[in-house]
Amino acid sequence: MKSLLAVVFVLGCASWLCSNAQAQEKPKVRVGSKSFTESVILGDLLYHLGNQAGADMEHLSELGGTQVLWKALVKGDIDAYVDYTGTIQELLSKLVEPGVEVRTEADMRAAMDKLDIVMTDRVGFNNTYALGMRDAIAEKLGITKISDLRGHPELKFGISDEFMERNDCWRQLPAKYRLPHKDVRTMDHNLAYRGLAHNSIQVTDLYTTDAEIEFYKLRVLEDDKGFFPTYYSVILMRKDLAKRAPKVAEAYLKLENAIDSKAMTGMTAKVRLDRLLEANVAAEFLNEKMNLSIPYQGIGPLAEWKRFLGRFTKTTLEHLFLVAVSLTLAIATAIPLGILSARNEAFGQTILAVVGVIQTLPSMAILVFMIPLFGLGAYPAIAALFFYSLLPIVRNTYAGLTQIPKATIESADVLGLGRRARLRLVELPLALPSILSGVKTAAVINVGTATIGAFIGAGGYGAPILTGIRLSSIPLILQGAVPAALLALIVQYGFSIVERRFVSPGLQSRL
Amino acid sequence: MKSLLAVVFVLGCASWLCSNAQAQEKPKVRVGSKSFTESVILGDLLYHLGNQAGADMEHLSELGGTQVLWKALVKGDIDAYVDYTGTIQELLSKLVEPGVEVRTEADMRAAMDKLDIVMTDRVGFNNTYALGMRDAIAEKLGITKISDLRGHPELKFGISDEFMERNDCWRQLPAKYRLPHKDVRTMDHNLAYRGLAHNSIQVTDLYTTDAEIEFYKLRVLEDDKGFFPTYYSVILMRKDLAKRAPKVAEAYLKLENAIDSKAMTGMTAKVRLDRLLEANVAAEFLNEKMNLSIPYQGIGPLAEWKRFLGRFTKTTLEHLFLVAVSLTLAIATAIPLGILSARNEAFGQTILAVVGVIQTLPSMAILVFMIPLFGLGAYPAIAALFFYSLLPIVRNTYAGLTQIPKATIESADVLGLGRRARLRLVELPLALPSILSGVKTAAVINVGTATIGAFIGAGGYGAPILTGIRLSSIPLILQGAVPAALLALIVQYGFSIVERRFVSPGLQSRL
Amino acid sequence: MFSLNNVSKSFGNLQVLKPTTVDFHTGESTVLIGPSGCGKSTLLRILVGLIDADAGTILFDGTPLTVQNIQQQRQRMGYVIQDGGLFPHLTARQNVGLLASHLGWDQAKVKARVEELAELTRLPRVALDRYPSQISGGQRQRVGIMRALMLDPAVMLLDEPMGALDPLVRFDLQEDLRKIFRTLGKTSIMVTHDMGEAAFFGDRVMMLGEGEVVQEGRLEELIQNPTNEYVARFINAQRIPQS
Amino acid sequence: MFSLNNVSKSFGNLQVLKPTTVDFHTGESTVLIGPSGCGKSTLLRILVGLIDADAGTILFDGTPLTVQNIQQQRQRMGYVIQDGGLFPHLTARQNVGLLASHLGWDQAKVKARVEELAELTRLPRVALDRYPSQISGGQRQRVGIMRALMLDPAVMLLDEPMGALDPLVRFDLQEDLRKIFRTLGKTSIMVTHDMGEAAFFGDRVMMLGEGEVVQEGRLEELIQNPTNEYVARFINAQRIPQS
Ligand SMILES: Nc1ncnc2c1ncn2[C@@H]1O[C@H](COP(=O)(O)OP(=O)(O)OP(=O)(O)O)[C@@H](O)[C@H]1O
Ligand SMILES: Nc1ncnc2c1ncn2[C@@H]1O[C@H](COP(=O)(O)OP(=O)(O)OP(=O)(O)O)[C@@H](O)[C@H]1O
Ligand SMILES: [Mg+2]
Ligand SMILES: [Mg+2]
Repeated sequence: MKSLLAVVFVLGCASWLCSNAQAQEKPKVRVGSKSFTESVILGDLLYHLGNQAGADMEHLSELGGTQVLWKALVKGDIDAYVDYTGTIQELLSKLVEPGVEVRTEADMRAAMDKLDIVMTDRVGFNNTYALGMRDAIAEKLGITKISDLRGHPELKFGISDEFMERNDCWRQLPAKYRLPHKDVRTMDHNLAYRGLAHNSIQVTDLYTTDAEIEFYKLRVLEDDKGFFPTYYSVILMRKDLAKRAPKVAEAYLKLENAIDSKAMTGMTAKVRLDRLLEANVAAEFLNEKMNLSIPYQGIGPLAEWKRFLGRFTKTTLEHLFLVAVSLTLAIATAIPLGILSARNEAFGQTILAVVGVIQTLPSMAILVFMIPLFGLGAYPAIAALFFYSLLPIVRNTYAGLTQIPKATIESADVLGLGRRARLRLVELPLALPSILSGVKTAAVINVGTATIGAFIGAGGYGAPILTGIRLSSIPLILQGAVPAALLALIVQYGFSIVERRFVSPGLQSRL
Repeated sequence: MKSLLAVVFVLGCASWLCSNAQAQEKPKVRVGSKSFTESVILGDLLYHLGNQAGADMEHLSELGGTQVLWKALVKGDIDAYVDYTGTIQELLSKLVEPGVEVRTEADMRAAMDKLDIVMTDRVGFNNTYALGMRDAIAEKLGITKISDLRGHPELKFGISDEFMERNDCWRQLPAKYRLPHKDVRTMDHNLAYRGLAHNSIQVTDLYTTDAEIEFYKLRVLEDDKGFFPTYYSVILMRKDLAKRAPKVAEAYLKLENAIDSKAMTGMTAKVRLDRLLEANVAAEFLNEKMNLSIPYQGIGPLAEWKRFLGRFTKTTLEHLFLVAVSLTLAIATAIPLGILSARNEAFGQTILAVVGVIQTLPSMAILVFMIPLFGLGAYPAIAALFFYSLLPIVRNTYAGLTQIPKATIESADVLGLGRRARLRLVELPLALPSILSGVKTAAVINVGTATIGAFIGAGGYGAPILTGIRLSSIPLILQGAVPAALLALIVQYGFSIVERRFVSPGLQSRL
Repeated sequence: MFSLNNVSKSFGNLQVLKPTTVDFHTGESTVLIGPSGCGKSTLLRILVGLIDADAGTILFDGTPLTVQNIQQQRQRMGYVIQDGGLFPHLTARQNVGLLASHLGWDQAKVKARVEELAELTRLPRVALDRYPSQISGGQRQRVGIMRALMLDPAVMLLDEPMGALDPLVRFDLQEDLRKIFRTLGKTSIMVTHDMGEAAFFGDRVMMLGEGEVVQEGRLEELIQNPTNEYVARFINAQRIPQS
Repeated sequence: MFSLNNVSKSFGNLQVLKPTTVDFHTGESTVLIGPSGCGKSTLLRILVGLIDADAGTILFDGTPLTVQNIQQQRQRMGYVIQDGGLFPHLTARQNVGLLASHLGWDQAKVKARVEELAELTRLPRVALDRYPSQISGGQRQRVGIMRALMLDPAVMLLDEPMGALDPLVRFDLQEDLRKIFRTLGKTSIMVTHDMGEAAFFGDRVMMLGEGEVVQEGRLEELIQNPTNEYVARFINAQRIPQS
């Protein structure tokens, strides 16, 4: 497996080198994209295909909008990009002479032709509004298209504000399909997805290429009366491209009808949910679909692993930061407090009481109080963790110091060691096992509690755990919980080494 | 103060007894109410007034709706109840002969009269839709009525679905008042209140008697163009009541114009937010307003205190239950585990590792995993608390036992004490300070963590804290946090007593 | 009572006990003497099972001492160390009575026995209810002796048991203990650095040195016929107050 | 060196020291003897400031001992207790060198001094790098003596310092210590139960009993003219090996 990947990688690099070497004789082709995920992926598809077809490609990604891209295309700053029929219709309506109809795709294609732009056939998917249901429920009720909903008036709808308000959406939809449903609520789009998952609603509106469709296993109901406006994607390219780089233009035509909604949704999901790079997602798609071998990083088991590793490294570093800083501060504060407690009975009881009270404050409450002081991010979390780590250390320092036999203290006194020297040379070394026991407890609690960092934007292992709890995803929870547990073990082990190193062998008795 | 209250109470009881004694000669009067808070309070007002007027009252509370009450009134099953002009208009529209107009209150009163029902003048408040803003902001912008909004197009509106959709609400309101506002979102009514509190919206729709108006310190904007339909409350009573119990009928007329919106809102708030009984709220209102002295429980400083005490007792008992059960189980489990750890190095490290890992599990995750096993309520919370309390005790038991000087262990061995006797008579007493130190830490953490009980319906001090965090109410947070802190102190103090009682004076050395 | 066959013990590369074969007979009082660090305490600790010998076998009353039976057998041994080895969390009285109470003795019987022993060791009554840290060194030592005697064991192993006692108490206690041991036929093995004590107590005095038995016999024999110069010097080193 | 004026001490209702006025002169060796529990250790602990006297004043070198100056003054005192009072977490060498290192002595100098002292007390080199729990009773006691001598203090307070030493080591160490104390003019106060030691060491022997000084003088004087029957019995109680 590994060696196979290595070969692929080497080949990939090789082809890269080759392509660079031949760069001079190659036609230069530029493609563009709008600033949303789907468009960027489509732009990368054009980029890869062009490269494969021997062009020297450039992808001007995430440009400012339809107008920018269109003007760049007409001017020749870019040679091709992907747009949607709905948008194109609007665009053309202002460009063509009055009286010319641009309603069908054929109309559009004709109009484009006059502007020296080739509009390809549909790429294959329609990114528009639709209604969706959980696949399992739709299956059970035998619903595949919107008309089928008519037979199930008990279904609850949760739809977004926009869908509710748009003239071409909910205001007309029930009439068009004669839907009898009474329970129709507007709600946040994301909450609606969760509502579906928890079956508190059964139908929601969505975009046909929403990444969440795959994630939540939804079925997109067929718009069998053609109610929703169509937003089919098509490639727009300059006519001269076919002359300058015929192979590229040819290759782009291969995209016609190549990407269905599911494929597009899948790619978007990979970017949005799995955080893959658009270019890699596009490359993977082409390699599979067209049997190409565009080199890419970040897909396949190795890449999965790398991506996981990347995220893991990030949360680990964040978590370590929270733990290291707060624990260090806590140790540096709690040991002196413990010493003071042991020195003076009344003061000691007070300190222990105060530290105990701090410990009872709920983490959310501490965080709430910290925000005005530290804002969001790591610092309030560190402050909270700091407070939570004090008690075990203070108490065990106190206990360790007060349990030293009187005779030993007397020996030190009588030797003429001062208070501070006695503390440093005799008391602390003797109390060390107890202190370290407290530090270990504090460290473990700290590692566990540091997951609250996620509440307040400090990241750490709490982030996947929170997401996991929200999405009821055990694997995601484990992605946070397992490393947290491991970290706790490592921290414990680390302090065991400290213990072995710094606790005098003279004290290491065993039962 | 106390004696005054005692006098009031005695007088109250006395009048109760008197009224019972005279019951036989009294007219019997029944009143009714619909099944929502405001109506029940109004019913109780009628009840109290009737009692004061010497009738033998009965309040048929929370009946099924307008139709039920109306029919009961006409039939004579009840003698009076409170309804709203809007409702009455609708009601009458079906009852009066065609051609008769019932638009003004005078029309209604006339129609009622024909049905032998007396409709009083307005009780005084109008329970209808309105727009509301935070008082502070409205003050700053100088807004008192809806028209004033026109000068502030930057204000954001968050309105409820119902308000948005009703023909007599948002669909016409902007036109009527020529409101220029662009940022108008539909949102959940409760979220809208929170949005107001956080200033993410500035205007919302509300019912003029919403309890939250007082809670969130809102200003109800005057409907200066009379846009919203009026829902003034009036008392409907049978004409024969004036004959059967003239004093009662007379007393009811005293309610005319007696309750303004603010008073009604205040009463509803007392029931909804402070959880007082409707009857008590009604009694308090009458005593203040009409200088009566209807006996009641649960109002005034003493009652406030009693109510607080009641809630406090409840959360305390819940909290104590969580802490006591989980801590007892944890001590009973952790000390043996600590002993086993100390006995066998390898096993000990394993136990400490496992217990440490458990400690890192986030509480929400533990709760999520516990629900399938224990459902909701106290048990999953106890299980989670149990797990969280193990580490400090196990570790300190381990540390305490392994730190006993070898010579002492040898003394015990050589005496011929068996392993178990050695443990019981020598090792545990010597390790006791360390063990108790761990138990105290665990107890304090437990008291603090027990606030998670609120997440899962186990109650405890977490309940006011959670609500407080949700409502950003520091007093509410403190109502949970302060007793939790006190409880932690008490628990610590309790274990200090255990320590003084059970730790041998021979071990109590001091620095 | 004890039969050691080729018993040896090293700590690291320090051989504290060379393979040693020796018997301690029932009813006999043996006194171990020898230079500091020669292994006297180590030998007692091996007998009482606190240290495992590296090699060799030990028979106690004819049966080998094992991990299984050692605890039972220990109740038949009394072991006294110099500073008493008292439990710090128990009063003197509780220290002495601990095992008896644990074995279910009646409280009155425990109390009577403890007071009898306090009489024997001349321990002031007030010291009985104090904790070890609150009594004098000599008092602690006597409490240690009392604890060892509590169950009236068959064997007494005494490691410098009277080093911290004043001469008078020591004199009387020596007298009493010897009487008890003799009359009841108890076996005793005592380590001491006091030659007067060795002479008085030892039916047999055993001089250890360099990990082996250098010479044994009654102290007079050792004084008269020392095996070597060192034994002679050792035995005669103690200062005697000139009057 | 020490001047006690009406110093007294009670524990609860036990008066351990009746109001006592006594001087310990510079350069003089005083030996305290007396029955167990009579307050010898308590007296030393008062001198070294571990116990506060209930009443009376104590002058050290002419200045009163106070909480403020005690720590400084202690560096001029060496205090030895019977079991050494060693720090369990330090090796013998570290125990002895602790204060010197803390005061900033050069490591080589510390090492040299420690080894010089080991020579003096005849402590085997191997024992130097062991922890207290790993060495014999006599070895621990010698380490305690070494630690007290380390800074070459002006006053030595010795509480049964040689109770666990074998006769030979004890003989030699007595000789050496007396020589050191005499030549360097050190003041010493020693508690012992060994009359030979008392006779050898004590320029002056002080017999305590019932919380007061019963008699003082050279031991021969006490033997020849005991104040009372008890002193006579006490001094003569020690058994002497008959040869
Ligand atoms: N902390 C204390 N609390 C109560 N009593 C104490 C305390 N320390 C010592 N004592 C008592 O004071 C008396 C004197 O004790 P001290 O240790 O001075 O005796 P000593 O003369 O040194 O005896 P020994 O020769 O046995 O060492 C003893 O009876 C002892 O029980
Ligand atoms: N746990 C141990 N680890 C290493 N060495 C030890 C240990 N215990 C004792 N020793 C060494 O073994 C030797 C014998 O010790 P032991 O205590 O038996 O001597 P002893 O004859 O009783 O001496 P003393 O008369 O001083 O009590 C000593 O050199 C000592 O340092
Ligand atoms: Mg020994
Ligand atoms: Mg003493």
